[in-house]
Amino acid sequence: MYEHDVIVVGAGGAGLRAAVAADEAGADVALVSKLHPVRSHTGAAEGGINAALREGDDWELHAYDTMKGSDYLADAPAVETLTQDSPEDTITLEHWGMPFSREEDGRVSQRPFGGLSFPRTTYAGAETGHHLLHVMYEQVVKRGIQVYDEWYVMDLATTDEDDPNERECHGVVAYDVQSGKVEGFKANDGVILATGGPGQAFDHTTNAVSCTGDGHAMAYRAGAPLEDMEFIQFHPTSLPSTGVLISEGVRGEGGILYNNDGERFMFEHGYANNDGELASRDVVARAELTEVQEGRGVNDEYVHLDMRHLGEERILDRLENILHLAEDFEGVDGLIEPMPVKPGQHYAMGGIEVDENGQTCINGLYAAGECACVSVHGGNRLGGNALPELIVFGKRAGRHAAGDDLGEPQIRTGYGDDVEDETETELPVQPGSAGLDSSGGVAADGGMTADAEGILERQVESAREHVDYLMEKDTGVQHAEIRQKLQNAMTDYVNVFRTEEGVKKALRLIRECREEYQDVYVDDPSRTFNTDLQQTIETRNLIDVAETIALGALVRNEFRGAHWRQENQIRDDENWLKHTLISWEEGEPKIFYRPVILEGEDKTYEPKDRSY
Amino acid sequence: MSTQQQKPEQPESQEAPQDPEMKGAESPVDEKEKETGEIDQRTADDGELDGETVLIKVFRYDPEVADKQEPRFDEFHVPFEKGMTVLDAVMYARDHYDSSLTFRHSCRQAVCGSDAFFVNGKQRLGCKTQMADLEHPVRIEPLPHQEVVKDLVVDMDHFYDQMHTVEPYLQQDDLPTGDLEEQRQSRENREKIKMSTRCIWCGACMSSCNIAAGDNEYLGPAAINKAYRFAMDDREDEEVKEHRLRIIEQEHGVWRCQTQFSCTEVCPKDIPLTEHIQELKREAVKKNLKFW
Amino acid sequence: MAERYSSFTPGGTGWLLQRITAAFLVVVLAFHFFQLHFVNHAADVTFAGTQARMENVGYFLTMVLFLIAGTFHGVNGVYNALVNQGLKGTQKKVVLAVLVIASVALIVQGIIVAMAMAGVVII
Amino acid sequence: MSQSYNRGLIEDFGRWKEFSAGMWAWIFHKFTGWMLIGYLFTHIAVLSTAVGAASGDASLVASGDDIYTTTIQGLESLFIVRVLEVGLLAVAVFHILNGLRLLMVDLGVGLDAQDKSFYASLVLTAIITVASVPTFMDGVAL
Ligand SMILES: Cc1cc2nc3c(=O)[nH]c(=O)nc-3n(C[C@H](O)[C@H](O)[C@H](O)COP(=O)(O)OP(=O)(O)OC[C@H]3O[C@@H](n4cnc5c(N)ncnc54)[C@H](O)[C@@H]3O)c2cc1C
Ligand code: HEM
Ligand code: SF4
Ligand code: F3S
Ligand code: FES
Repeated sequence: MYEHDVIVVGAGGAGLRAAVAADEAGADVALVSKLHPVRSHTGAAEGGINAALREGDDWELHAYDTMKGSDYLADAPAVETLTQDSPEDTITLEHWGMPFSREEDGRVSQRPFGGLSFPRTTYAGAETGHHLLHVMYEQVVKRGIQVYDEWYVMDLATTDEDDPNERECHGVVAYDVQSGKVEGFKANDGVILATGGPGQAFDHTTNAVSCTGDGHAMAYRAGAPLEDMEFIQFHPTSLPSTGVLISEGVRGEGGILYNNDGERFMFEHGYANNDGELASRDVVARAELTEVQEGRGVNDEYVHLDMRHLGEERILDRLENILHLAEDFEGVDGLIEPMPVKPGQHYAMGGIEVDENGQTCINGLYAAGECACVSVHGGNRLGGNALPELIVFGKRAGRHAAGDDLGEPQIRTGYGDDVEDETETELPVQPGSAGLDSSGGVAADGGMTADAEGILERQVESAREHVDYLMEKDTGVQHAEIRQKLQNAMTDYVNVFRTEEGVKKALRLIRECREEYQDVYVDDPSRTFNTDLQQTIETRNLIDVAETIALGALVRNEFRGAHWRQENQIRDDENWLKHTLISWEEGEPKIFYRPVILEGEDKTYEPKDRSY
Repeated sequence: MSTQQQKPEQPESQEAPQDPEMKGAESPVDEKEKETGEIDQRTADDGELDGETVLIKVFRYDPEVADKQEPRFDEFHVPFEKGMTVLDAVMYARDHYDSSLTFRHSCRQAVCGSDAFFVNGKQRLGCKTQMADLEHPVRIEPLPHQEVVKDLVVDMDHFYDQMHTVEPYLQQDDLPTGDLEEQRQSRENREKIKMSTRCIWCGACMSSCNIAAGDNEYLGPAAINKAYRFAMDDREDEEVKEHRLRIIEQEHGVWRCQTQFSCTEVCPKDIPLTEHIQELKREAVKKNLKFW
Repeated sequence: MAERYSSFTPGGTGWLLQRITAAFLVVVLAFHFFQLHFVNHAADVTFAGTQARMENVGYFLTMVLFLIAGTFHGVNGVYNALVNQGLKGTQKKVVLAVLVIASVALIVQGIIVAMAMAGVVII
Repeated sequence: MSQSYNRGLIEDFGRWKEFSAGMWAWIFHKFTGWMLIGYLFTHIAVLSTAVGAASGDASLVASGDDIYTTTIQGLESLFIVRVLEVGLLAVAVFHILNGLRLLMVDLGVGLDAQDKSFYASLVLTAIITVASVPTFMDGVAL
């Protein structure tokens, strides 16, 4: 057993920032991550960090833009915290040596971004995330913070009071990928989940293979609700084979989308008669999919993004990196042929419900980064708002866990008297339960309050048994099959197009995945670096997370931000100005709602049309 | 449409365009390959490969499994698709033929640095290498000169240790105190360190270097490049720079480099490693001459 | 953390001397080859001819320096090559000692020869 | 985990086909360097006969029959020695040319052309060597 004051699970931008903050606040902190820190997906972010740094800009404008961008589903206290703290925390990165791009006078550069009223996106070339991740890891090295890399966290060690609000988290159970041994990590002061996005729930995503929503699933099973999971951002131009992003800049420069019949469908099929290819992301993504579904896709899969007419000179001058991406990852030369593109899952706005201090409703359990939902993105994330979320809320979670006083949060968490219960939606299948009897959830002990160590030990035991079981079973289904089926179900039915029928189909398929999962086995008999085992466990997390996404998409019958429903294609403020929350209760999801907080520090953000 | 219909956004540059730096320099490595004809012409190859299967030979080793204790090569026939990378091929083999096939990978877009393999005798990133660019059958092995943990997974600890040895973090306590006041850095200076900051810790360079293979204590190109990144950063003071030069001019530092250039050739981020190492050698000599 | 690498030799001096001797050798070696294969054919070398050349002080000194530079350059090169291949500890010390003795012997012998050629008889 | 597999160095040289320019340059430079230092030792040994000549009979020197002259001319009359000399020239020329290339690299000049300059050294070495054969082989019989 290992013991530390604060255990941070995940070493992407959010996890590293939390660890440094906890260390600065005097705690003995350890990072436990399934990847070495510099391999985290934060490294893929390109664009930049929004921070109101300059004359003429201030946090209030940034807050206003963010509320508007969120389609009024973000909580004002969270948004204001983000926009107030981001400038200072961004400058801290600079002080740590982050190689930001520079202005003539030597100050950090900022650029304009979609949905922002001021050019406040601070960037470091086209690889802001890479630099952010590395500079933060450098700080971890500098401070000598303990890193357990290639340790896969399987479960939380949480007490099992009936009311999740009374539960307490005492640590995590992890297994060492290199050796296969399962160990407990006791956290005296808190556990911070910073496990990143759940992109792998979809077949086609810009997210890394490691983005499997482990933190979501662990917190969920421990009783912390997941919030607004149905809000998934899709990017219209990602490469079909890998999901690598092709910048919107191509369309900005005049790139044209064609279907298989060579039609410029954005106009010819009337998706956006005025703006064509430059319509907003969700519009373009839906248009592309409609083309494919109606049989006009190339190879029934994608459409073409053509920039050849821009001429070699202009392409080389402005879009050269696109040429390299298409060449390296798709084997296509953008100068002589059009590039294949299709919509790809890109970002999850929802996540583990937390307050401004990063705390969940479970004592001692925190979440930060993409896996958390303080609710700053609401229905739609603005470009450049995820990275500041990592540093602002990562830092706050770290400090709070280490015992710093950050004041009373205004956002409430967990099931309480301010929520509204879901009443009507009819579910096609019984969600949850199946396949989840072994391990997970809370350390069941019939309410007997064992000490922290006892709870952790029991959870370690159960995790060991779970691993042994998976390893010893030698026939059955392999996870890859189940994962593929799950991903296809999500991409087919819970993608940018959502219909009641479709989402229900997805739920049925997810149910099938659960049932199949009961027969899952790990073929690789070795304890050494068994990625088969790791992926098998991840697949189960994906099932849980996918189910919450689909459930959220089913109940929310409106069109808001990135979530579109055929049956009700308007933003329905009257009925839906509220967060969807799904919590795991005795093996079953429970759905409830909490109103959005639109009252800021000294003003209220009145919902307006989201037009630019 | 609905109230939701939005006006065209500015090209939302999340993955944004206007910045000149986005247009990564023409990769010298690619050029080299084209010149030496080491790589077949893709267009000719594509036609041949489309709809066919390609053969990959993958190194297998597992200390725990009886018939894998003695390393061997396994062959997999993988259906070829346009745009298929080496990583796609091994993933296909794993998901369809043998789930115990083990390798590190994550981002699939050349930023996480997990999947440097030894492909057809050269260190390359699996996700950044097109199958169509290679001679077939394709031989895939773990990085040489690092201990193999299992299959394509090598022990990276030594690499990380070397990286940590050069004190890889900005050392500047004298920070501007003003509200939201950043340290100033000239564009030229940022440009100077730009390439060096691109390292993704893939370890390809270290694995390709014969000297690093022979001398386990040699810092290796990646760590020296990391040192360069800070030594050349004007935000650090002169004394810190001297301290950094002292680290890299240890016996197992820059002097060990024999300018073999293989590091520079394999680096997937096109970092001019040899150039950086040589520059540090000269800096170190200059510094020493000052004291003579 | 750098302590691990601190060792007595900073390494830079050897490196620099290797380059400086190399630069010197380029000139002298070219001259040497030219002199003894093109101007005077090696086959026609006689002691008398050698003596005549060696009696010129400049030539004599150049040759001695040539020898010292060449020996240092060659032996230091060999030593570095071995260290690059991971030679360390006692072995390294032994090799260094052997190489130093060999080079000193070579230089001493070379000087004796040169003096003999120049007609300065010491023995 | 316990053991891991180390493929050692042997494998490296089994892969010589895949070496790149810089690596070949390194290997050749090493090889030629060692040859040269080896030759330097031999050379001094041979020249040591001068000590004998100087301390011997002066008339022998005058008539060209001293031990130094006879040794050298004896050696030079051997075909094989001439061949070895040509080899030595090749080795030296390559080492010099590549040495110059390395010095340039040290100064940071022409790093982009490092492979080209290596090939250039090879070609030049070949030309110089071939061109010098007549001179070197002058007056020797098989
Ligand atoms: C292509 C792309 C471009 C983007 N561009 C931008 C941009 O320009 N601006 C912006 O603001 N945002 C951008 N984003 C979004 C942003 O990058 C991400 O939301 C953010 O990086 C997520 O960071 P994180 O720290 O939460 O998670 P990650 O960086 O994904 O880190 C997750 C960590 O958790 C660990 N982990 C996961 N599961 C486990 C487990 N079970 N046990 C142990 N460890 C675990 C992993 O090892 C990893 O270290 C982009 C995203 C993508 C995909
Ligand atoms: C004539 C001009 C010469 C030049 C320009 C030259 C240049 C060089 C250079 C630059 C190196 C260093 C290589 C490195 O560290 O990367 C070197 C190494 C070496 N040189 Fe020379 N050299 C010359 C002559 C000689 C002579 C005359 C000898 C023999 C006496 C010699 C023997 C060696 C040896 C043994 C090495 C070490 C090779 C190795 O790395 O294993 N060189 N030379
Ligand atoms: S320098 Fe290049 S090859 Fe070396 S670790 Fe960094 S990215 Fe990889
Ligand atoms: S390969 Fe090695 S020898 Fe130097 S130039 Fe690169 S570090
Ligand atoms: S998978 Fe990340 S670098 Fe290749």
